[in-house]
Amino acid sequence: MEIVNITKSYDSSFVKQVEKESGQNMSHCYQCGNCTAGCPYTFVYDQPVNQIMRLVQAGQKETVLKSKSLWLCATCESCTTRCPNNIDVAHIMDVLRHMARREGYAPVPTVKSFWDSFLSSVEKHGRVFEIGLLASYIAKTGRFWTDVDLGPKVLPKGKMHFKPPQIQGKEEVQKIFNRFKEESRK
Amino acid sequence: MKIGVFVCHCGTNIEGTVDTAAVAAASREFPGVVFATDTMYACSEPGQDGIIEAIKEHKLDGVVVASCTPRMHEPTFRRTLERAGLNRYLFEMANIREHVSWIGKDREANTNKSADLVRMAAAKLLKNRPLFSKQFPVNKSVMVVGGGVAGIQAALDCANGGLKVVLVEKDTTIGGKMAKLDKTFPTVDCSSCVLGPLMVDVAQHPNINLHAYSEIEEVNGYVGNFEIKVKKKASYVDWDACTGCGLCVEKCPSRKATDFFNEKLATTKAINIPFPQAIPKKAKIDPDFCMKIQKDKCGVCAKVCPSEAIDFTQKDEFITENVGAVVAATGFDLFDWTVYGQYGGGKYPDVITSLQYERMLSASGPSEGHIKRPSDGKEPKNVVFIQCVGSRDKSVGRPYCSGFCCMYTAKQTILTKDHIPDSQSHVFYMDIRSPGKLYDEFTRRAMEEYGANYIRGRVSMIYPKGDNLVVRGADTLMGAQVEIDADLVVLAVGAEASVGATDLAKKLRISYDAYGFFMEGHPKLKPVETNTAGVYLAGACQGPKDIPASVAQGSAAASKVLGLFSQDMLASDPQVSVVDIKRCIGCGKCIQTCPFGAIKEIDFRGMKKADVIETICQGCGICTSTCPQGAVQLQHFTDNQILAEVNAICRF
Amino acid sequence: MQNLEDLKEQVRKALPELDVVIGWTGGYDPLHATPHFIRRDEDIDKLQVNALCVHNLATYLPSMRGKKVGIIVKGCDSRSVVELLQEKLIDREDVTIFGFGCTGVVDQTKIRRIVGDVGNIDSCEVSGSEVKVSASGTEHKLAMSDVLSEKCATCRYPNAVLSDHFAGAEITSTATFEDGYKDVVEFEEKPEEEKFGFWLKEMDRCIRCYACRNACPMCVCRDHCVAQSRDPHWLSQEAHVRDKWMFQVIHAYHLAGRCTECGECQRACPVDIPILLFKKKMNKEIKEVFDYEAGINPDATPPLMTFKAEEDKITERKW
Amino acid sequence: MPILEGKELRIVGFLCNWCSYGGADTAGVGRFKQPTDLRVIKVPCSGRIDPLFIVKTLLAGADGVLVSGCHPRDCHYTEGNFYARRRLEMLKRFLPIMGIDAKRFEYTWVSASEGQRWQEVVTKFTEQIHELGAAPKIVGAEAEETLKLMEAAL
Amino acid sequence: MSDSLNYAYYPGCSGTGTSIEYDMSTRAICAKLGITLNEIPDWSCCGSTPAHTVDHTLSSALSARNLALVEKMNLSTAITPCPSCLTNLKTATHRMGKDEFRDDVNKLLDTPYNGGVDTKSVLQIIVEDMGLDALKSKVVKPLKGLKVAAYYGCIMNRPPEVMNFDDPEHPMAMDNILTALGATVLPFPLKVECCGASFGIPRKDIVMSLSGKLLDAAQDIGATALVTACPLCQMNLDLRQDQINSANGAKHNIPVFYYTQLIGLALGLDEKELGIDKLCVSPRKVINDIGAEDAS
Repeated sequence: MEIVNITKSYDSSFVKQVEKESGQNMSHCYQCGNCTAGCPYTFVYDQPVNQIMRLVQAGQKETVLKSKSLWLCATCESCTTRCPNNIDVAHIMDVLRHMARREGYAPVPTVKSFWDSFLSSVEKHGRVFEIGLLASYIAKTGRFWTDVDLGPKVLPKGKMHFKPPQIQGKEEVQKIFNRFKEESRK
Repeated sequence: MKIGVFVCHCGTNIEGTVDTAAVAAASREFPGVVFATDTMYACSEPGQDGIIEAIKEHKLDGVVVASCTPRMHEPTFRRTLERAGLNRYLFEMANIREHVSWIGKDREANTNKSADLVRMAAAKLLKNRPLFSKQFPVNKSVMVVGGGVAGIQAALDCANGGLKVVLVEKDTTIGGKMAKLDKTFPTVDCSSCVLGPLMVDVAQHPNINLHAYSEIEEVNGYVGNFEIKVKKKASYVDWDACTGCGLCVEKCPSRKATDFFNEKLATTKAINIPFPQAIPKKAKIDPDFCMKIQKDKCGVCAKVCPSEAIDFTQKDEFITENVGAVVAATGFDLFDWTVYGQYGGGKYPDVITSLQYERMLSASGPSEGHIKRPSDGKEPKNVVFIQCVGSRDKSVGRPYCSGFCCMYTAKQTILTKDHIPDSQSHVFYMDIRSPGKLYDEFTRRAMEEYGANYIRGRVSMIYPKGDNLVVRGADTLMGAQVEIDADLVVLAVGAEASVGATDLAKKLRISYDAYGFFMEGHPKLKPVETNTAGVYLAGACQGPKDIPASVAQGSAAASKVLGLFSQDMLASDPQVSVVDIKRCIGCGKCIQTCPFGAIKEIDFRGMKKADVIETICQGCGICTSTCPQGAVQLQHFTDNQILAEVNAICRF
Repeated sequence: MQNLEDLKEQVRKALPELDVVIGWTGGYDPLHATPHFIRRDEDIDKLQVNALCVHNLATYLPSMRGKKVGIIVKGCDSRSVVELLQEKLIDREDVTIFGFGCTGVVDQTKIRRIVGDVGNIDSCEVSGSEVKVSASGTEHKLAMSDVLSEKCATCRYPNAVLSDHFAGAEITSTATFEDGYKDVVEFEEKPEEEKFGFWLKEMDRCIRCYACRNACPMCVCRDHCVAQSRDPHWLSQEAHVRDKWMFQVIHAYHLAGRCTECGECQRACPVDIPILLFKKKMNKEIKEVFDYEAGINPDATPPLMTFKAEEDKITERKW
Repeated sequence: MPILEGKELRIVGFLCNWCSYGGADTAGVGRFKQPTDLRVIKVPCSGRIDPLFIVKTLLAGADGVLVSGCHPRDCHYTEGNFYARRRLEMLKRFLPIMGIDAKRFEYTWVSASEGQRWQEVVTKFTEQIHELGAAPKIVGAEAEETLKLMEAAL
Repeated sequence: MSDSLNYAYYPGCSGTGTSIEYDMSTRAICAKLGITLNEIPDWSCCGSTPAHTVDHTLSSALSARNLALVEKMNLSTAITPCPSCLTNLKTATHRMGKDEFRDDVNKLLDTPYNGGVDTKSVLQIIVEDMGLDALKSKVVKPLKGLKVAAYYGCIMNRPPEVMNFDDPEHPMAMDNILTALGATVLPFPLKVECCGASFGIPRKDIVMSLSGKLLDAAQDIGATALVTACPLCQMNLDLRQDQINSANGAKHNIPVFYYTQLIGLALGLDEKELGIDKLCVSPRKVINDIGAEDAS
């Protein structure tokens, strides 16, 4: 393990940015670990939530933003609901994800690809087109679909449509995405 | 008037953000000021000597000290003036620490504000007049409210000091929380062996009059002469006749009454004596469970009582006690942990409180000292202790540390190992707080000798799995989520202000904090005093405290009472209202609004006039702001004095 | 006035038991009435009761404490008597109250404005709807509605609220509480600076004569008024607008919950400063918050002399 | 001392000794930063505060007046703040007819333990007064002169 | 019973596809219970989890478009069966309470949304607006003998400040409904534990583990069926039950109902109408056993 030189690596602007975007005060965290204790995803995290919180407090920007944990959080709200200091931890995780995206980190590419495919589906059709989403995801990840066994279960029951949904307002939804992209470029 | 102004540096406390020399220089221009200087520590011996010298040298007859809050050192400096031969009321303080230097760093603004405050103080001082106290007699008896260990200690110390003591306890027995404990830390000696003899002393002391199962109804009067109405709650047993033989308890057929003494771990009889060593050892009927009272059936207790003490028609009784001082020692209650849904919210029988665990450990408890799971009576092997339940938790409105939970949890792990040698204790903690004599060593022993497994982290949830409970927590040191299959979970529930504490505070006219704990006179210098003369505090009613601290406070409060009563006469505060008889038109508005009945109507040469009874007047000044012609003036806070302050800073 | 003879008769019967009965009689000219102290039977004949009888005679009562006094009161005056009784500044057993139904009194200022600054008043006739004044040979016919005192136009208590004798029939009033406070509401709606400026200008005209105070039946401090004392020293002796204004606020505040709006203060003001507005404002708020009016019930407690632990209408603000 | 031009306004506080003055002390002990405009006059009880003191203060040139006492039911003298509440409420409602913005005067309750609340109250009130700006001043009098005369007279 | 059970209805994308039986059964029971559902015309996707992981303004804008449509319908309350949609709609409303954020969101929209629409789950309005007594009175086929565990999922009630419904740790709404229907409701200890959510596709292992625990817990307490209120939970537990079995070496065969389907059965509605046939793990035996004399 490397030695963390706090004087050199402490990034105060990072801490401030997280606080600003999340509306949370990082110093309220006293590291009791309740978030980690309740988090159903701790078993797949590389850094448990409380350590993510600690790393943010310590201004360790890079370590935080490259963490896989950010991409494996499902926003189930256990941490937020049980935090003794009323910190909205799930909100902080979301904000860190936004920052990681902006800085180009994607340590769990499958998750990012899935989310991206989902949103492109919404952007394109106004609603999710599930088969289209799967096709796009498989194309992005280049992975063989691990759920082939599910096809026979779903398809005969009419639970997936082969045609994308048609809604009149889909241009309106596209505009939301377009404006968002414009705004983020500003 | 020749005024001297002394501007204190308070080390760097004030000087750090206030230019005290500039304040002194500005002060020299204020009306009446003939001398002004800055001084390092005005309250220190050289500081006070400096004031005395200046008074003599410059023939000062009024002094302004600009320093800390008058709530801190006003009495100190008033004594300084007296030593210099001046009347103590020819003194004013400008609070330039709490109200200036500590709340902002803008040196220019602070210096300017400090000068303003000195100007106001000097302007008021110009209107000050010498005031002289009256003497009034003291009733040298004391009421102690609450019969826990702090109240017992206070009562015994006062009684041994020769005072008459009235001890009021709301339960049927004294002993408080300590009587429920099995053993005490860090000595692991038996709680009742320590407390029992003290309780007996209370019962036998000729100077102590004990009212158990009683509460304070109403408080009137003032230091030296309180008149307190006490409600003796109906016990349905004539306690003068009851011998505590227990025959009624034995024969009572109603077995489902709530056992408060055993923290509801078991049930008890409708007529009961909480525990064998109870003081007084008297029976009480719980009317909710008594078949005679509920359905007019049974009445067995009355039939078997050898002293015919049972009285089903008994009513609450009110008595009045006259005392000169009051010690509030009302202790604490446990936080209601059932707000934690993630710990089952009370649904899982094998999740219990630390105090319930004490009753389980106690040989006089419902399981006679055997640790048994409430669900199935089995002996647990894996016991999980969770600390900080209702402490240091903002989300449930309890951000403070309860102080003693770390220690009793360590004790309970030790006792668990003693009772069940093949058991394993696990303790979830955030920090271990053990700053007492032999305390930290004690927690180390729990780990090193008794093998308690300390896990640094909170518990997020408890859920049942089969016969057991899964405790899911974090080990933040390991950086992992951990799960323990527990047989029993003990919650180290935090302390909160006792039920009814704020009601009592209102009756006693003392302050309390946001959590209902009583406010001490000063956090450091007046730990057992309150801001109401003659009312003192002991024990956990002021904030969570362990036994040694509670006992120390009991003794401290007693020493304050004994000190107060060391004189036969008390000096009244001369800051009372005075009627200018010429200006009074006898309209009686002041009489109507005085909360204390301190103003009476007199006949003055055939005319109605108001007159203030000095020893009753408490100095609130409601009369002064009521009287249209300003005929009644509160001394030291007269209209002219307040107007002088206004005029000093509002200069058009 | 048709009730006058009944009233005289009532006074005549009661007089032997009384030291004095206070009423009104003709003043220095036919346009003015003046207070009249009836001690003997022959004084009764000079008694005058009409729209010129503006004085609130209750003002005299506190200083006559200890004597048996009869007093003739308009509805508004009777409220002052009630208020004095409530504050135990006079004793009920010593006071005999003669009431009658009042149809309102004139505002001399209004008359003067219409008639102008005339020399000698030759005569004045008052009927229910008209005031006929002849001055320096010219006759002016004034409609009563044009010269009626403001307070009378919105009077809700035309009959004495408390009396031992009552002459004639009672008069019915249709005015509401709100009617009486339209001027306050209207004034209040102005911008703060305008109101502040208005008072600065008005108060600057005050000559500190204290006629307002001396006319006030509730100003019982008299010689001990804080306006002229050094201890307490609320006001300087300087003729500065600040002190003058402060005095008027003191007056209003000392009357909070006590003022019956008889209007004597404003009537007495030689420079016509509308000082009644302050008192009316206070009364309006007192009514709104405490549902209380002064001078109605001799057994009531004025709202600022008491309290409720939970106030009905004072809500704790965000503060 | 003059008011710091452009920086401070004249704000006067009337605080009861037992609760609010203690609360202000608690805020100081806790080093809770506050604006510097406020000058505190200590009185034993909010019941001692004659509303006329506030009028006097405002007419004498203050830009804002803050009164704070014990919470209702917690009065050290049992009833003082109950009287104060009625009298101060009347004052708050009365001020507009004088042409004084009612927001220049607030009354509130702060206990001795509520240091943080005191900080919030002072900060909020000071901000409120700064939003209103300086109060109109009654000019014309030879202020300093008069005051000197008065002081000399006593 | 109130006569104003009239709502804007937001089915959510999955309601048209993978959870079509949830939508079908919701519509069927509402019709039967006198609850009027007015489908929001031309509604669009709320953005679900992926949107808020990218940006909160974008996420709220996707929700706000739909809320603005509701505003046009002159209805005060919008309801949805899906907790994920609900969370997004509610969070958008919650965050748009702040002026600055609201302005940012409205910048992305054609029609700005200014608040005023209340959002609730179908579950909440059945419990709160209609009431259990009213529901109970309409039961014709009590679910006697059916031993179920109610599983709420992680976001139906959390965080409490936003969702503002039921207990965040021990929700009881479904338990109470099922009890009213005559079923035996077992105390399920993991009511609000996460099932693995949308990680089924990118990280199947997560779902295998988390949903596996839920199935284990249901089996431990002796439940013969699980009841859910969330399309994603239902899909993970039902559609992926075989995958879970093979990943964990388990042999679960626990049908996973939507609570609306069970209400429908108790109201005597046709199985077809409730989409019972769309469930993957066959509920046949469990349904057949309902009301059987000695159901053991």
